[in-house]
Amino acid sequence: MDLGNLDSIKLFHPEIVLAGTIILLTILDLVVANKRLLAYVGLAGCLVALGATAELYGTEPTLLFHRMVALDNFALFFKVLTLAALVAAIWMSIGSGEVKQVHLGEYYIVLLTCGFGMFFMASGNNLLMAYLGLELVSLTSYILTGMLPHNRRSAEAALKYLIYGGVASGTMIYGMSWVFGMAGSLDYAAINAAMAEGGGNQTGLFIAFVFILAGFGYKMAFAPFHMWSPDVYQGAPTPFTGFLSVASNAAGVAILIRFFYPAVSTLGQEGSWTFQAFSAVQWTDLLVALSIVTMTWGNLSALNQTNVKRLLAYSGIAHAGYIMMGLVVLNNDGLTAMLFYAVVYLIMNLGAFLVVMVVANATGREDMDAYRGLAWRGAAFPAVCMAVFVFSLTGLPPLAGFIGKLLLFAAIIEGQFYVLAVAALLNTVISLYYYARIAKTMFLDDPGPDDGPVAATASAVPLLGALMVLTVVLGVYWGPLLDYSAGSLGFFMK
Amino acid sequence: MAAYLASLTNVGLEHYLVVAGILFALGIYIVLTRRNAISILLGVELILNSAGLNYVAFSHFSTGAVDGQIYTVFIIMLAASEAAIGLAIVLAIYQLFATIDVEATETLKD
Amino acid sequence: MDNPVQTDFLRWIVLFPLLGAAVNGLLGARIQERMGKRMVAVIACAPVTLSFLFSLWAYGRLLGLPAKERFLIDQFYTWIPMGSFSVDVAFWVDPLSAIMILVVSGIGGLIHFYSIGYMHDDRSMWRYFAYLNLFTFSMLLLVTGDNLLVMFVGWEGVGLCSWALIGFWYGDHTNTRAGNKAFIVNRIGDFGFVLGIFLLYWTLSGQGQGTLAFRDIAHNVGLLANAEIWGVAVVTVVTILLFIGATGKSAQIPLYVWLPDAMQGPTPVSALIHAATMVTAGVYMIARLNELFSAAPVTLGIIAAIGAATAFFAATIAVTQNDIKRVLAYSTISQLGYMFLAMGVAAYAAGVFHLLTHAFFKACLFLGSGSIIHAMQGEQDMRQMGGLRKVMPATFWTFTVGVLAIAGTPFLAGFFSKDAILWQAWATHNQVLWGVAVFVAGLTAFYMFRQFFMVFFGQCRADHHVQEHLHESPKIMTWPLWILAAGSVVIGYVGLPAFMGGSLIDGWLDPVIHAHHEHHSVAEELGVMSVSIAAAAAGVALAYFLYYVRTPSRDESPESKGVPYRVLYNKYYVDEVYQFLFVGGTLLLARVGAAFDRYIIDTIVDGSARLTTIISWINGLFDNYVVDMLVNAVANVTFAIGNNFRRVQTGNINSYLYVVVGAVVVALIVKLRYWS
Amino acid sequence: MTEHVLSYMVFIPLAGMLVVLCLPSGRHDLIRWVSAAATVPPLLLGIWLYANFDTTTTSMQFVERAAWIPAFNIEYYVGVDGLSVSMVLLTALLSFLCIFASWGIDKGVKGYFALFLLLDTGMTGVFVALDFVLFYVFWEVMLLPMYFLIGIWGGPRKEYAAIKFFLYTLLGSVLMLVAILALYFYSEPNTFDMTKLMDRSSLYSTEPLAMWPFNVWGWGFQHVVWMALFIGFAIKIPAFPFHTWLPDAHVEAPTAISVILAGILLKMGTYGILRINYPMLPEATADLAFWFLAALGAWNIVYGGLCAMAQTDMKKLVAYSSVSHMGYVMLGMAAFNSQGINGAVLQMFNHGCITAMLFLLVGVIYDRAHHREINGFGGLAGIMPVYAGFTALAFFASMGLPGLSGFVSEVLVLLGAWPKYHALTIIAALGIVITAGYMLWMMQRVYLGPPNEKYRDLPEINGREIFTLFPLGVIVVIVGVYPRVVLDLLQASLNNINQMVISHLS
Amino acid sequence: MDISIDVLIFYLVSLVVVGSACIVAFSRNIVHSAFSLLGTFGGVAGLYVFLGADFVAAVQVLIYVGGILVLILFAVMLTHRISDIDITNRTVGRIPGLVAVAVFLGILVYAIGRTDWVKVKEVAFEPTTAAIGNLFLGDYLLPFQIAAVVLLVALIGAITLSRKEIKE
Repeated sequence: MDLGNLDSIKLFHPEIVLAGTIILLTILDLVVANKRLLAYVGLAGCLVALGATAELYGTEPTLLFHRMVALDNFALFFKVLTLAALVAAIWMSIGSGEVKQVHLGEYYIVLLTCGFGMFFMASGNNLLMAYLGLELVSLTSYILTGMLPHNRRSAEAALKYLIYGGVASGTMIYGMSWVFGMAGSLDYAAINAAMAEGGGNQTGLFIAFVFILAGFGYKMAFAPFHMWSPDVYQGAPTPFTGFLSVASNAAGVAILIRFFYPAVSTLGQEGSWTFQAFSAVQWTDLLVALSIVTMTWGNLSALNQTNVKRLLAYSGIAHAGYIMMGLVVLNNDGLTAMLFYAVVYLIMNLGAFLVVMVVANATGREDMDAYRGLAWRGAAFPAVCMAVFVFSLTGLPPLAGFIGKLLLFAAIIEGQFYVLAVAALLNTVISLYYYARIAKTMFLDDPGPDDGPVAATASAVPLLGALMVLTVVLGVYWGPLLDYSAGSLGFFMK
Repeated sequence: MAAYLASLTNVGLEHYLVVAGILFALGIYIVLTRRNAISILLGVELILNSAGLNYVAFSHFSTGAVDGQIYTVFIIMLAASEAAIGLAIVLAIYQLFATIDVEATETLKD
Repeated sequence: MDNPVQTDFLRWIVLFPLLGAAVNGLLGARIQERMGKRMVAVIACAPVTLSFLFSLWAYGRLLGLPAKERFLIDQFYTWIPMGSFSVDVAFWVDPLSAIMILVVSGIGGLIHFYSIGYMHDDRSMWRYFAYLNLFTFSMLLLVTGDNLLVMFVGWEGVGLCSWALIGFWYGDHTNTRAGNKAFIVNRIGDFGFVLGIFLLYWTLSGQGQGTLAFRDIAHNVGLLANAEIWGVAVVTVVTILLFIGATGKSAQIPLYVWLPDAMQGPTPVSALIHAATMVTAGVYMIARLNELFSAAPVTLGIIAAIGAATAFFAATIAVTQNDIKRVLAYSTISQLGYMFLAMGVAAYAAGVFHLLTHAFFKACLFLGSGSIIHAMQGEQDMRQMGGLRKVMPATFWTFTVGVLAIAGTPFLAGFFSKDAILWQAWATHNQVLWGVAVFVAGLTAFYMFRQFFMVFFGQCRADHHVQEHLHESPKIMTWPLWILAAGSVVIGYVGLPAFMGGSLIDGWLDPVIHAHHEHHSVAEELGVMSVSIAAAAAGVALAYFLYYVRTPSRDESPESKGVPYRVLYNKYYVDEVYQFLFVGGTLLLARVGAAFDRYIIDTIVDGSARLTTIISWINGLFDNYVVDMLVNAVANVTFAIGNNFRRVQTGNINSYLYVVVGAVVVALIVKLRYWS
Repeated sequence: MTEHVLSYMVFIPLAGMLVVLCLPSGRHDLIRWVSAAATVPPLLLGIWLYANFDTTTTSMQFVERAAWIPAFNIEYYVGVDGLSVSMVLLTALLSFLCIFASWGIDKGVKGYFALFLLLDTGMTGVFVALDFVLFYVFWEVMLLPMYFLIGIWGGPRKEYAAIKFFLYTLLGSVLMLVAILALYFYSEPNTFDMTKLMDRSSLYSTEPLAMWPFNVWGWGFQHVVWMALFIGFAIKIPAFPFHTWLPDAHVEAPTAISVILAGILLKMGTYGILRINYPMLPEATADLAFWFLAALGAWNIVYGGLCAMAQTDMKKLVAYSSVSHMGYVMLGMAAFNSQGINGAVLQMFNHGCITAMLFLLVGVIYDRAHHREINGFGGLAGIMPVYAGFTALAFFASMGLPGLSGFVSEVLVLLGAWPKYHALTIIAALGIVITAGYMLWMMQRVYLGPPNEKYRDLPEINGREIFTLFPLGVIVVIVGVYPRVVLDLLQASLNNINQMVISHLS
Repeated sequence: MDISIDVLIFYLVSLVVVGSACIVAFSRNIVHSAFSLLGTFGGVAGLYVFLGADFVAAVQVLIYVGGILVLILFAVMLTHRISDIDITNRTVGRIPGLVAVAVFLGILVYAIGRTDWVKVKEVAFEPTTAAIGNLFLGDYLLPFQIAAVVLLVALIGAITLSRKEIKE
């Protein structure tokens, strides 16, 4: 069933709350002097929205606003994810030294708007909504990236991001236009139907899909559409980088899944999907290739990085490649693994960036040398947390990252993509090298003469602790999260 | 030959698509070769235009409904906002680097 | 052998010395400083005496049994139960091992007492006695063990103790080196020994009779009859492998080289281990397995040949040595050669007989030389001696008896036993070997009397302050000499030749060793005997002229002699050759192995590393990086590639876009070209 | 109590770690004693386990199982049989002793002991885990503490050694992970339960795969999985040519960690092969382990021995001797008869004790002289007689002298290997001579000869060190004289494992 | 064969579009590129008219020509001192760019030819403004609102980014 505009309002609370918060912030920005307040308002808004989302669970799936957006577990899952990322990002921003320089009002407004856009990337039920949401996220990201005043890196990063994003999204919308031409509509259900009766032709569809993939891929930052990310990560203020690295990635995953699964595939027996389009195209081969190239490229580039943010950017690319593995197997196990990994990745990567922020606050540096002997410079706790996060990113038990990889590997090995599996494993080993390098620098190296003590930012510590505990706990007892991810695969279209 | 001429004469969907394709290609060419940030933005505008043209053409020939035109409107709107932000960034860059040659503004690299 | 008498006192024969060793080894240092060396000596000597008494008891028990069933067994406990392979720690005493335990605990006991005097002023006497006891334990275990593996335990144990005792004065590296040499050479022998055990066990268990117990082996020798390995009869291979072990232990060619160096140890040790007991282990082992060896004529031939060769070889070397103990050492090797010759001609009883007599007179000689060295304050060079008969009469007389005995003077121990061997060699139609043996008999007489004359006659060539302190050794050292001397006289009469009433010992050993006597004429025996007597006499005469008539000068150097003399003096340079070939070879291998680990893999690594450095040099980025192992190579290659990727990240937005468009175009082309 | 004995053994050290973490980092002695206290209960429980272990049955004992992740029916499933119980005992003992061996650590004491206890948990867990995921988790849990223990408290080139160890082992374990997942998906119904997988071993096909190069080698699924697992384990053993991490790790690691590394971690390789490859992939084992594994073992013996002979650093020498001695284990496993396989596991146990003694002894001298140059000493026997006595015992045990534990296992291994591999056994038996060579040579250079003036007044081995060495010495002697104390534990289970394989042996 | 007038006009307009786009792409002077963009936008608007999309055409003219283009020209002027004669507009790597794009275009055209697009039987021309308005307030209400948010945030962003910082 799908609802009209008025009926939809009732089931639209999270978005409404978020939008309300944005407007509230816009007004408050003009009146209040103490800008810190804005942060707490934004925080409160996100939490309320989280509550609203939680309260939407259980309502039967529907399409809202004349089939514009879907309300199903899948959408809700990513809304929760986005809101969680928002909360963490705002919390980080409160303690961040970089963020202090910017106009906090605009900062928080744009940040929340970014999250707002991600909602529609996750829930959009047609390519138009997907495009709008994606553009909203992109525009806000450009702004946030370029926000640091008198900062060449920031401005340059913003420019590159803008151009790259502009081209990518332009290509995407062009490809979408072709789909429109072949399916006669942008609505996923309609597209699916058109595919079912073999509309369009292979070449045209392929071109269109490749173009669309360029748009999605640039959001999710997988090769070869990832090139922006290192520069942007390095240039952007750290809290936002953290947010971008996890939320934008997650949104990319969401939009990808929603388009490639409900839209152009059909669900068969025990959760195995088959592509409607591309009877002739080995679509999975393309995805396998993309995934391998992505993880390898990311890991190899990360090896020699000296700037930790940049290193994490490349590691993020690599992880995008890992997540892609879930896409190729064309079954729900793979998708579950992807969702699971998205959550885990959010936790551990945010944690890593939080530590980066702590160090940057204390030393004003982001390069590896700033971490020399961190553990012995009064920052033992952040150092330990960082170790946990990086080893979790490596995928060592008993940490959450391992479970994520385990599920992904399980999926592809069950699907007998042995080449992919071996490639991924070798990548894991390679990645260990640079992750371990961080740990080595923090613990094994002795502090240099001019490395002063590092005091952990007060507000960062509780979040850090929470994330670390989560990383460990999810590594040992991940059953509930697994069920949650599996349960979040409900797509609603008809 | 005659058939080819005929296909030339009775203007149909494909003609418009080809025009849009040419625009798209030129836009790509620009973003590939231009070093000037603003010119690159021009290229992006061309790409968006070609997409818009596609939508309108489809809405005319394929669906007969106005949905496609609405999409084009959205595209135009987004193009505008993108241009606004883009140019703002370009100005910021100019303030910081005194040039907008993207090759001259390469501090972010390995 | 079927129903041996179950007893439970045999274990004590073996365990008493172990207790002594344990006490002295763990607490000896304290005891020595608290209660003095006397206490240590008591703790050491008491157990050996006890086990000698128990040995007598066992001997008595045997006598009490009917001649055909003189077998005692003491099942201690099951050591390694492993499926079909089950080894007991059990002790087995039959006429053969009875002789051995008497010799070991008896002569061993004497030497313990002798040592009290000899080691009196050594600060770590407790350690010495601990080793000595441990040795006695191992040796007794060796001779009483009822299966090959337990025997092997003793076999290794005596090796260990000899290592410890040769290197007893570890402050000097020549001693420790000699010890290591002994141990490692023995290990080479053991290498053969264990393989022999394995092959024997598996062949038998292939026949469903998997066992290592001697009596069962003796039973089942028949099963080996038509088993083959690598196209050779298993029994031959087994016996050869075991014999390799014997050559190591009993210093036969090619593994004899350790024994002369072993003289670095205290003299009583040389007497006990390197003359009387340990070195005879190989002979004992063959006698113990005589059924097995008898089944392998080929091996017997080899053994006989090697025995004769060793006897000759060592005797020739002994002729030129000037070190009093080295002469005895080579003579020991030579005598052992005799015993193996006996084994080789299947005259096991004769061999054991010679083992017995040799134990007496050689121990006597060694202890004698020990007392001489004691008097000479450690001097061992015979060229420094001379005329000692006046100052130390007791030593002189006992030594004389020993010399006469070994030289084969009629009606002394050595005469009978050696003659038995010669006779058997002749009687089994090995005239060549017999000839060699006779010649060696002559040589033996020669070098023994050479020593005799050089040491006891002529003028004393030692320097004054040594001469002043020359003195007879204390009672505790001399009375063992007397006992041994007496033994050297009388012990021979247990093995009289057939025409003089037949040999007791043959009869005694009969249940274990079935001696086969085809009858020969008395004249023939007498003839053979007289030849050897003649040879001995010739040797004595030669020595008399060379070393008595023209007394040797204190500083005659081998360099002054002809080439053959020098070759002999330098022991045919065998040590040098071994050093070069085997020690050098092994070390070379070791270096090669280590080098492979470090350099070979490394060069691969360095190669790839250089490759990567070139790549990275092209990139202008990669700073080269300490390369050790393959891992690093992989790491480096990866790094280099990583840099190539990084190069793409120029920060140039156009190039980024190139990548995107390029990728899309490639995808499209691929699609159009291959997929549609 | 008794029904959770294994869990207690695994997790009490973990609890100890948490306690240690809560202690003030200044109170060094307190931390040390707490960690010591945390390793005592496992030891006592281990002894209780030994006393109540049923040596007649081949089935798992002291089993505990609880659902963990039902979705993949992953369980918390632990239990021991003869194979694992011996290793568990060894682990409990060595961990306890190593706490005292690391008493001298004074940099970052808190971190050290916390990591050590975590390591303890991981090691015990590996030996008791019967669920593949649990097994893998414990397997990797050992990795991190090891990395830091070597990397932070190690010698001059510690970082290099640590990362090398880490990379090697991770490479192995990821291969293992793939193999585990493959086994999981090929088992019907899917399970990670090791015991079930053993029963289903026949399911794994040996039909040659179409994929190159396996079609050339005629390898089936089972062979590929076998090889993946084997490489993972071979790195731990370490089998040539994966052994090169060992010398570095040992040389750099602090004494106690070397002990753990050589005493327990190496055993995990062979343990894994016996616990997983043999029973779960019997046909592949029959095809691949035959000759291949034996040759590898013989080569390890000789090669390791020769390398040891050429070393001038005591620890390196001992490390290579480990390479050599683990060769016996491989050779014994490949013999496929009760002598061989029991000898192999007995050798694992013995080598654990002996090599632990050797490293402790090297540590003693290193603490005093601060270097390990073999040629830098001399005549220590006169200076530190008691120490020299222990050394002699350890050396002779390591040489396989009869009456000491090494002898029994080595004889069993060689005896077992003979009927199948004459030539290889002969090569391996050369190890007897080589080992004697380098051990005696080292003994001569370090302990004998004229005393080195520089070390004239080195203090004699102290009470704490004797306390760490004495139990091991006693075990070495007891096992040598009466090996049944260990053998009786092993036989039933091992013969059972052996049976599974030999039925497929061509 | 007869060539109807509208066909001619179509080709003419397309020529304008493509030609001016080419100037945008190839001109050495950024001002020229910027101005010739006018031709492209206008031409496209013309094509919209041909396609009976009068409202869209109007929007195109208003927003593009009236808004974006002016914005761009401002930017050009702001970022280049008028004084200096040749205003930089470097292009690099023409040849690879051209090759890539040529291949690209070839594939596009090929695909356009090969694809069977959805087609309606008879093509109708009727004013669309009303329909579009209704849809904006009906089916497309949500996107419409989101567009508003986009514009708002774009506004804020543009201000934030471009405003001169005088931070105390």
